[in-house]
Amino acid sequence: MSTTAPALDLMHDEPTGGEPVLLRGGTDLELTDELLAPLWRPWPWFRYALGVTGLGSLALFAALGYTVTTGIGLWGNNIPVAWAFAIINFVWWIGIGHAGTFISAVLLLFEVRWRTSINRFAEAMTLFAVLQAGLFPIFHMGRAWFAYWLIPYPSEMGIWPQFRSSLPWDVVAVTTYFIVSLLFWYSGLIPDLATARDRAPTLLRRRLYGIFALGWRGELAHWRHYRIMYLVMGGLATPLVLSVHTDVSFDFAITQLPGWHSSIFPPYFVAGAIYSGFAMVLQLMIPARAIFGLKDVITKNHLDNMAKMLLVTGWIVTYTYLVEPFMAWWSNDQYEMYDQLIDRPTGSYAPVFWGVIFCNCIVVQALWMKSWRTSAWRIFLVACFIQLGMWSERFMLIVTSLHRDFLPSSWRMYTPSWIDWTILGGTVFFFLFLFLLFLRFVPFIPISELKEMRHEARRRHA
Amino acid sequence: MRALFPPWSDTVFRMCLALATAGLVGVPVAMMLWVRTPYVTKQDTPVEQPVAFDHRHHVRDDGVDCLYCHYEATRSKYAGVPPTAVCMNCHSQIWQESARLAPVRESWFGDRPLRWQRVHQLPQFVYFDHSAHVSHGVGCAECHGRVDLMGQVYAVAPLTMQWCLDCHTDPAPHLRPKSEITNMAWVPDGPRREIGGTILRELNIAPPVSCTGCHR
Amino acid sequence: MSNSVSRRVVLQLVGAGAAAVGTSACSRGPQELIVPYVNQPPEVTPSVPTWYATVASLSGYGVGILAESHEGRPTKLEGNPRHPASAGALSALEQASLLDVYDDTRARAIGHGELPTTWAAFASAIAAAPPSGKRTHVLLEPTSAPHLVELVQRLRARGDVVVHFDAAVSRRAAWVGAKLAFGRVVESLYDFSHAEVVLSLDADFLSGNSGALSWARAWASRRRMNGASDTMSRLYVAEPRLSVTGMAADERLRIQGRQVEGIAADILAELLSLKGGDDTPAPRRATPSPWVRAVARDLHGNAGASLVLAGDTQSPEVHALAHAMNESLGNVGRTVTYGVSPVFEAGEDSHELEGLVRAIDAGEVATLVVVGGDPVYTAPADLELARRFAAISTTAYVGVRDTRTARACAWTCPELHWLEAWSDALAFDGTPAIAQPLVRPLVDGRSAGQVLVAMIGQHDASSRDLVQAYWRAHATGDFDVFWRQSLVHGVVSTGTAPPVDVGVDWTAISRILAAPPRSAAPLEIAFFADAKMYDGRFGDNAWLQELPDPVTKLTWDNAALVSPATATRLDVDDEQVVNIEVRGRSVRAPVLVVPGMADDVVAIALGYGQDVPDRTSHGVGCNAHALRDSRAEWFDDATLHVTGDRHPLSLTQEHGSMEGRPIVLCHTLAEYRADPDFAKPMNQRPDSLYGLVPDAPHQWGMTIDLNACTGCSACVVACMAENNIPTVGKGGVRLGRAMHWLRLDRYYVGDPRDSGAVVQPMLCQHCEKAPCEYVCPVNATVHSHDGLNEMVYNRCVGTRFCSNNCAYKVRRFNFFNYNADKPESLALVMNPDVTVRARGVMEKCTYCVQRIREAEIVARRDQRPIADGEIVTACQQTCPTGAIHFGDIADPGTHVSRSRESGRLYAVLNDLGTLPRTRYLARIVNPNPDLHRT
Amino acid sequence: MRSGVMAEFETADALQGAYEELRREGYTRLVTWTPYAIKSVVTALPESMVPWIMLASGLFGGGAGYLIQWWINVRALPIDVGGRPLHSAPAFIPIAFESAVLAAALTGFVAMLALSGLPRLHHPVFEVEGFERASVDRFWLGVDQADAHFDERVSELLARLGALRCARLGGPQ
Repeated sequence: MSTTAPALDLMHDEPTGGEPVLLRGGTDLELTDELLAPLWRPWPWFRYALGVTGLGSLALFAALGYTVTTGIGLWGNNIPVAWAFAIINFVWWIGIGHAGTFISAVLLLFEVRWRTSINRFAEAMTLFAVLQAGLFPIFHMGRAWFAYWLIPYPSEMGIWPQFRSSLPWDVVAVTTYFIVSLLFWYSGLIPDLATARDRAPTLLRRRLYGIFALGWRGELAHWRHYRIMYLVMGGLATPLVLSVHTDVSFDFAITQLPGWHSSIFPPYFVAGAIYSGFAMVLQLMIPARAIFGLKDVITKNHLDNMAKMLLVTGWIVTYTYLVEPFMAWWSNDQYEMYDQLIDRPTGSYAPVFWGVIFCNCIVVQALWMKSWRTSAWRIFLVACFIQLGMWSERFMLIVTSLHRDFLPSSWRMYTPSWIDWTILGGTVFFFLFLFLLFLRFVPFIPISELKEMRHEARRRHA
Repeated sequence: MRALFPPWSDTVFRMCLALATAGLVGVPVAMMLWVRTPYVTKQDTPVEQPVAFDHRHHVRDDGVDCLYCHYEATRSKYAGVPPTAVCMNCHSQIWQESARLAPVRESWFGDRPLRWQRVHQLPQFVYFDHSAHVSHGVGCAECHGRVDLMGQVYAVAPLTMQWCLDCHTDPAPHLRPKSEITNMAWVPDGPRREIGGTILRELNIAPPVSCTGCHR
Repeated sequence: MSNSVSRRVVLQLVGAGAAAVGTSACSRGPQELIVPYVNQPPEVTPSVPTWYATVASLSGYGVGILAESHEGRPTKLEGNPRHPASAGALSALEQASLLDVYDDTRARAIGHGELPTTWAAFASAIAAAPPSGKRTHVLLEPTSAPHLVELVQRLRARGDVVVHFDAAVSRRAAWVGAKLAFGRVVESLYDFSHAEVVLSLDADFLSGNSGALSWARAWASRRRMNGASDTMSRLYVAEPRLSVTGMAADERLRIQGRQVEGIAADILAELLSLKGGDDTPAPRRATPSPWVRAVARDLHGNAGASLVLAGDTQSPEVHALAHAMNESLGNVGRTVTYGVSPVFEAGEDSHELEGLVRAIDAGEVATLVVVGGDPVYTAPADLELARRFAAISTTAYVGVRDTRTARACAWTCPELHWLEAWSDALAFDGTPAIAQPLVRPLVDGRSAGQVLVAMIGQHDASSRDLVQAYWRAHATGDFDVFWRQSLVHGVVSTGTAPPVDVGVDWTAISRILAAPPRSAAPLEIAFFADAKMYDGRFGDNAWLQELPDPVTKLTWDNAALVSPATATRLDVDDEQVVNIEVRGRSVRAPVLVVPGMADDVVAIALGYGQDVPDRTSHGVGCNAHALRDSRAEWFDDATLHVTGDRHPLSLTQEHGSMEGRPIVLCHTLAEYRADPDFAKPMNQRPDSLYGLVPDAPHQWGMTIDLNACTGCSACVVACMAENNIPTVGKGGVRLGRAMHWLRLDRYYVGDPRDSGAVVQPMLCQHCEKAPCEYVCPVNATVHSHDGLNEMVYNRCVGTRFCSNNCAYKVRRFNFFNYNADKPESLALVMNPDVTVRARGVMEKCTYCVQRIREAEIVARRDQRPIADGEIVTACQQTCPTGAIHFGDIADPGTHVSRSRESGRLYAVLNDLGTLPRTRYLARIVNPNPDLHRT
Repeated sequence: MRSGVMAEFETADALQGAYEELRREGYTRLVTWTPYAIKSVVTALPESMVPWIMLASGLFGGGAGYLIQWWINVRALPIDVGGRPLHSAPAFIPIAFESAVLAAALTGFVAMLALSGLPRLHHPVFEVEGFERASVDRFWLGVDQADAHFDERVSELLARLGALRCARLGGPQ
């Protein structure tokens, strides 16, 4: 008796009512082969896409090499604006890198079912985004070749790092975040790699996937340790996600600079991170969904829920935008007040400020409308605005606070150099480059989990 | 049905994993050890000099005091490699014909400075001051070792910052009476820490441990 | 020998750069050499600097100098306390002239046309007797050097030689003014320490040359307020542009340059009428302005304890009026005395270029020998020297720099820099001093004396012979004793000359008073000697090019300075290029709006726009000399035409307002007396959770008296020289990457339409709770036990986090390797006691820690405590007004500790709780209440 | 399980039925191979050790992280930084926390593999005909030879329970 399951099963089963999370009927075998197909099927456009993004990545490394050999002077940085693009990009990318683990971990704990089809996407996105972010703290240093001095090791100089600074915190936080995300991602992959091993058309591929599957057999004992490990790791990753961007926010919050010296930064940054993270997931998912015809695996239900997440985080961010100037006024600190109430809205960088308000607070409101929440391309548009807005927000935070601080005598404007732009663009290409490879060679929809979900749903339904 | 991997593949695979892990830990450790090797710190390797000057002969046999040649050690940062004139003080009288001294005579009569190879080499951002040490009970042998027993001079100390700090944070065991500063063969008459301790109090020695003590 | 030593030091310096990058990683340092002397000079101990006294002179006025020499290379110049013109201080110019010795693009070899030649050939060429009817003309800079003066007289004795003196920036007007008033040329000697009221008629006496350093010191002694009960002098300034003296004024009148004469006449008339008596001339105006009346009343009220000065750029009449005022106030003998001018033939025709021009036009000039200066570039444009030079058969130029004049002459001979040759000079008060060389000549050149004596047929005399010959003839007692003493002290001990007794010729004065007041021009151009380039002679000096102008903070440029009102009237804005037209000659210059400028005045600095290729000065700024006319050297009518172009200006400070923040505390004397502790709130130690405090016996601290600081910027150059601070060029400054550890913040205050300015030296505050330290991830900036905020370059990885968190933004970052590919000669100027910083590291003021540690070592070596004043920071050492105190704040007896008890003491941004070790004494101004009644 | 009898089932429910039946029969050493975890079967088993291992190593990691910072700032290099206390506890917390998470996660992953006997590229079951579907859509149940009740009749029993096919793993002892 073959098990063809009408989509209806899941629709009724959907706790939130709303759209179903899986429209795919058919047997497990069909589902499996459907989802594995992109790995075996040739992509005529792959090599071109890879070529373009590859060249972009080369530009990135060229620009970085030039900087290391010649000096930070190649950038637009100056005194007082000693941090600029590098740190803006760092915060932006690390922020983007937050959605993945948030989706996999937090939603896992809450047993949110629309997580399943998209979590691997999001996790991969996280890994590659964190990789981009990781470049900046190293290459923005005047002497990048001594970056290892931030690591505590017994040096012949008898001198150690200084742990009151938030930078060593970042080193540990970002490294931890990357490793844990990698483990989490890879653990999730193992059963599917085993599946790929057993379905791969050629012996070579079977062997390759076999190696990465570590000899997984889906034995009872495997599942017993595996499931709980995956769950606990999700439990660990949840506070980790919050802690990482909290640490990043400390890079500003622990200083005394007007506009930085603020206790609201940790929640503010985390919300912003998830905001831009979700936006990025959508930006990647929606095209992929179209290209690989996954409309019934990544359904309107997913879009709807993701859009709601955008709305929520968008409002948290908006709230902090309101609180910041209020606190400045409430503190009655003239430096804070100048920065928040005068310089940002009316100063030389006012366009950035208003751009941020528009992109992050106004545009997202469109998602109140169901028609927008369920239209892939409309959400995509909103996501693009949010991405731009979140980058500009970091620009606003870093540059406007620095260029007008305590002594007017050192006030100065900042303008990025073409190297700055190359590096920013380069990271985007490098990110896409890695993501392409991921799509090409890794099962990017969790097959085993989907099958399990379907099974569980059926028996609960029956 | 034939399996993908032969039985031995397990062992190989696990071996590889083990090696990778070992490398991850091993390489940094190896590097940390490397920078402490005498090769990097340039210890214990005699340096070829333009003139085959033999400290054994001058110090031990002839009993020439360190300060006779390195007379600036008491008032300057540099102990000072002596000007050719100092060599000529004696060698205009004795061994005037010696072939080994030809370069010295060339320097003297040709007014061309001798170009000695530096043996104790500190980074340029380190401001070491001989006078400060020599006048505070730190003997020559403390850092330079038994130069009186060296044919060609070589460094005995690693001159790493940690090595400096060891003494600056706890000078007592390294101090000696002012009279014994240049005495290469000095043997303490009692436990060094006590002898040093008294000198420490007498000269109220407080070596700088702030960074700018050496880095300016 | 000295070369081999230099080479060693160079090795070290160059090494430093490399080392800071390479070492302490896993690399193995390169093998270094030790190159000892063959025969060590007795006075030299490697690493221990030796100090020599010498003297530099600018336009003939000598300033005594102590030069620090490391193994035969001068690395820093400081003032000679024994010398009256210096009193231990030194201006930015003299200090920076050190760099010119090592300038690798300076004139190097003797040449004829394009071809190299020999000294002998050159000498015989200039010594050759001119054909009958013609003469050999020599053009010198004004000089007071006794041995040169004697040579000039011997040269004239040849009969066929005419000697002229020329300086673009000279005191001719003052000399002629004295002649006008007294019938003879005298030098005014001021005593500010007894002046209650000072009136400056466009006289920048706090930063000009001749006596400025000693005057500033004396003036400051009447401004230093130890308590509210102290009195302080009052300074009135009437000037067209905002000068350093103007920034220090209590009452300032913004007025066109040529209107100053009218004001002076009004004040004198008012004074005379106040004084009464029969010789009172009729008042010039029915109702003189309230300012005039107030000033006159104030001067009159302080007769005998007041002082009136006229500026060098003002007309002889103004000088005469000033003399008359001093006399009628009875100041002569009290606050002002007169002496013989040290400058040879001061105020005589030999100082007028017209003589030479006439001779050239008459074809009487067979040979022209120009020694020093750059007349072709600096002479008034209407004289067209370049064209006239071409008409002379033999022209020769002797100068340190490769100048436009050099290019216009057939023969060129490098002149020795004053640090390379023996010479002598008189101070503004006539005190002689002997200049001894500090370094073996780096070029094949000759001193001015050697050139002159060669013209009398003596080729082989060394500069030493010439100077010694003169003093042998004039010294009293045992010559060797005299010689040694003069060199050791840096001054020749001759009895001070008695003051010259002169009286004002009142008929001449009343003739001036009778003259009708001149009406204001629609737009007046005011030329002024640049605070950095002077007349252009420092154009190739990177230190000075990058030194911010004391007032405008402009670097690597000059600009057309206009007041905000005038800018609105002419509809021009910063960086907009305008075409300035004067008497049909025009120059394009960028506009810079400067609050505090007089309206309807466009001021422009001399000394820029030099067009000799391959020089640092090439293409920097625009040439204002090209607008000057011999009939109106300092002020003239001008018209402005706006062009569409813009020219980027590199300012080290772009924002001039304090935004109402408590940064420079400034109160009037009345307010201060009413509330002597007004600064206390900004001096309270805020509560802190952090208990850790530095614990060493000595605790270093600094106090800066904003009442004494004039903003002259000497300290900035001192800091650069002492701490090996690199220059970053015009582009670097514009990007905000200037490296100065010590900067002078200038804020415009008061009514924006009629604003003055306050100055605040801003350097590392050495906070006890330093914000920069706790954000450094690698312990590269930490706190020392004696309370210093330490910056460890070799540990720095360059995250720049410290700069972000520094509230005072005093940290500087090496964005590029600014010390790379410098010519070896420039490495010689480096101070071997300070690390040369590499690319990618942060740096900042260290309180000259190298001097502190050195003093500690020496003191411990001799088993003695460190005396108060034994450790002097570079900025403190050179400050003419002694505005900076430095020392041990843990010892209540020290100067700095006592200064910290003042009621004016405050910490900038005290509320942040950073507990800075650098404190400021609030500025007190003493305005005239009569002018502020409403 | 290295030797015994294996049976292939088409659906998860079939497998679960057979599994429960065999347990009722008293079989203890049963093994299943499934493409995804079958919740009810897995949760029926005694709890895994992994969480406790992770807790322990997490605590250790956090403690070590804090101690290293304390030792460096208070013992190894006691230096005045911005006048802050040498033992700036609040500043040491972020790193302590991160290192706790890192240690827990790493050991968790390793423990999971170790307890599951992975990585193990080769295993006899891979040689069973049709086993490659065990990771796709087929469900295998195995009875270990070492089981007390084990005898040759197991195969029939399995067939009765709806097995598509049975296979012998390892030779008969």
